[in-house]
Amino acid sequence: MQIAVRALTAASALALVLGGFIPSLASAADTNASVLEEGKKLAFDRKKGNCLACHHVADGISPGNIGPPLLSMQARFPDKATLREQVYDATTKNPNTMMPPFGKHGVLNAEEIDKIVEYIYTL
Amino acid sequence: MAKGMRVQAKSKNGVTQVKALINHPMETGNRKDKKTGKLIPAHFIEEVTCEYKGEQVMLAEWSGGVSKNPYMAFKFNGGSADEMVKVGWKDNQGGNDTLDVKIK
Amino acid sequence: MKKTIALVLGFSLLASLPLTATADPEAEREAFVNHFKKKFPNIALEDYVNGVYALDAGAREQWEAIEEFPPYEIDVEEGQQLFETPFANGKSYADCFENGGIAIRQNYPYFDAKSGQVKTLEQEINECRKNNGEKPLKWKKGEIAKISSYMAYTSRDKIFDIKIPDDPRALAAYEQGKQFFYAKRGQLNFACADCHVYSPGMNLRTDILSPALGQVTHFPVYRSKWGEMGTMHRRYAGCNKQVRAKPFKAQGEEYRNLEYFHTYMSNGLPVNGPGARK
Amino acid sequence: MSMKRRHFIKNTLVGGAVAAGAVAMPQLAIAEWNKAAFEAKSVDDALNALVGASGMEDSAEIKIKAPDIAENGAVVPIQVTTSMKGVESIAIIAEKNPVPLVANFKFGANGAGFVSTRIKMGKTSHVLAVVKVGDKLYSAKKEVKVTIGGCGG
Repeated sequence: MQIAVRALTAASALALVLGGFIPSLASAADTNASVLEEGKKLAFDRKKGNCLACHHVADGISPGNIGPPLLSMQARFPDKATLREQVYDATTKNPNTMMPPFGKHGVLNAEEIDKIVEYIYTL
Repeated sequence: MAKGMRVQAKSKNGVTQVKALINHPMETGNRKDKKTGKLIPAHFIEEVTCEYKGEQVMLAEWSGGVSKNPYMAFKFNGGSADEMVKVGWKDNQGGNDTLDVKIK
Repeated sequence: MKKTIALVLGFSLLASLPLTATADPEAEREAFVNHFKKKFPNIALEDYVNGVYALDAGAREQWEAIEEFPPYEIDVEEGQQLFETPFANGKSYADCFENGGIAIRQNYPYFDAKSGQVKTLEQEINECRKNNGEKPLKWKKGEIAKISSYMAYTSRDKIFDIKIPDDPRALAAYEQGKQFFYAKRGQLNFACADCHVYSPGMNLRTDILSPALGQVTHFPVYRSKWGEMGTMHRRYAGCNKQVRAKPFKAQGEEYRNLEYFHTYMSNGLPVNGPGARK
Repeated sequence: MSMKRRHFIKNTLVGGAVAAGAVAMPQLAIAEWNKAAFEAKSVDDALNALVGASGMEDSAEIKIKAPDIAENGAVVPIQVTTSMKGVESIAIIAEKNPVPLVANFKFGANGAGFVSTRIKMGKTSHVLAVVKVGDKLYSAKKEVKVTIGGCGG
């Protein structure tokens, strides 16, 4: 799934570059947009990612402030896989972190984590 | 059992403040029972009154939007220590109660 | 058999704690208090009895509006009536407690050498009932919380003075409570300390985290969220559920030991219960 | 705070209620609870049903004390004070509640322009205080943000 999403991202980048001139790619761009949308939904869902519990996100209402704000994500995580690992199990980097190990503890499944990572990588 | 209502009345500079706390579920009728999924029937206080010297000094009308175990306070001109006020309420299911307290 | 396993487990847990051999609860308490003093240099120590309201002005204003006529007043009054109503055998709660049960909250929980266990106030309320031929009350809310509220109310201003007697079992109970407090648990992997030692005053969404220091002083509480009174162990269970851990049994050994450690950390602060919380 | 509070409570426990009255309700000035006003879904409809008008004038003489951020939407302390004379009633309205009109307090000639209560708010919205003096309605409003709990449960 992770790979599939990456492929989609590449396709959508291409779609962006080429604009609407190539109709066959439009559906891929739509899919990507929907991945981002689903990722955002999962990230904001209090029973799922619940990112806003601790992190400020630009258009999130009443965010918490325990974790760092989610911005400049691409600069902070040049390698997207590192960001994914942070969401999957933040305790590998810091055993005392307050961030729940979303993947390791099964709060989110792999597909959900991929979607969330896609979304927060745009922040 | 203790009465499900407490009232305090205090007079200061010719103005009396009456405060009341009532044990009441204040169900709006729009809330679902978490276990059964069924709507909990409306059960809330509709009216609260206060009498001083046989005269009504306040009549409050409430919806179910007042919090559970409701609190209210108001002031009226007049009243002095050792006089009495009577606070009463009635709900949409016919429940009611009154309490007489001495102004302090 | 089951008991044996639990015991063995208990001991092995203890053995793995490096602090056991040298544990000095009083030094640990001082370090605990100093942590908060350093974190919040402008908060007076006594203000920790007010929990989160010591840290946030906006929340405090609302709390003061509620304290204007606190919802627990009716419960304290009911608690007093329940406390004073004699049992079928003519005896009453007052006969079961030191000083007739008045102004004694600050001594709970305590280590009972006879049973070798930590005992809480709620536990002794129910023991009192049993010894007098009455049915025990449910642990987390209702009458027990009201009686406990009244007993806390008569103890206001008394200073918490939890003792850890020179008995390895008492120290073990304290250590187990401490370990519970610092252990990450649940699907969300939170320790009590994560929120209430390392992050008090921070926002979890719009919830402001309360400091662990002083938390026990205002129990039992009337929580607006509950719309009624609840005991310390009800709150522990709620906290455990929120981090998606299976809560332990109210008045089971885990929570009693936790309460022992948790209360010991607040030694020196006055009883301020019952409290009103959001 | 805790000192004052303790003192306050001890007083009330000693003083408290001196006598329980008869169960009969005091004579009410009006016969029926205003069903239409309390079932209205909009502020205008509620006011029309309540006082027969909905045109309001902002007044600096009305003060609402309410939190900027409610700790718990189920219990939001609201206090309304006005220095106006001849206040007949003070209504408290939570604009975005399913039933916006929460409470209406009516006074006799000796009303002193002060009410305080605790209300439920489903979501962030303005709280309005509407004061009736003679035939006119005066109002003030304050936004109250309703909190979102951190633990997803």
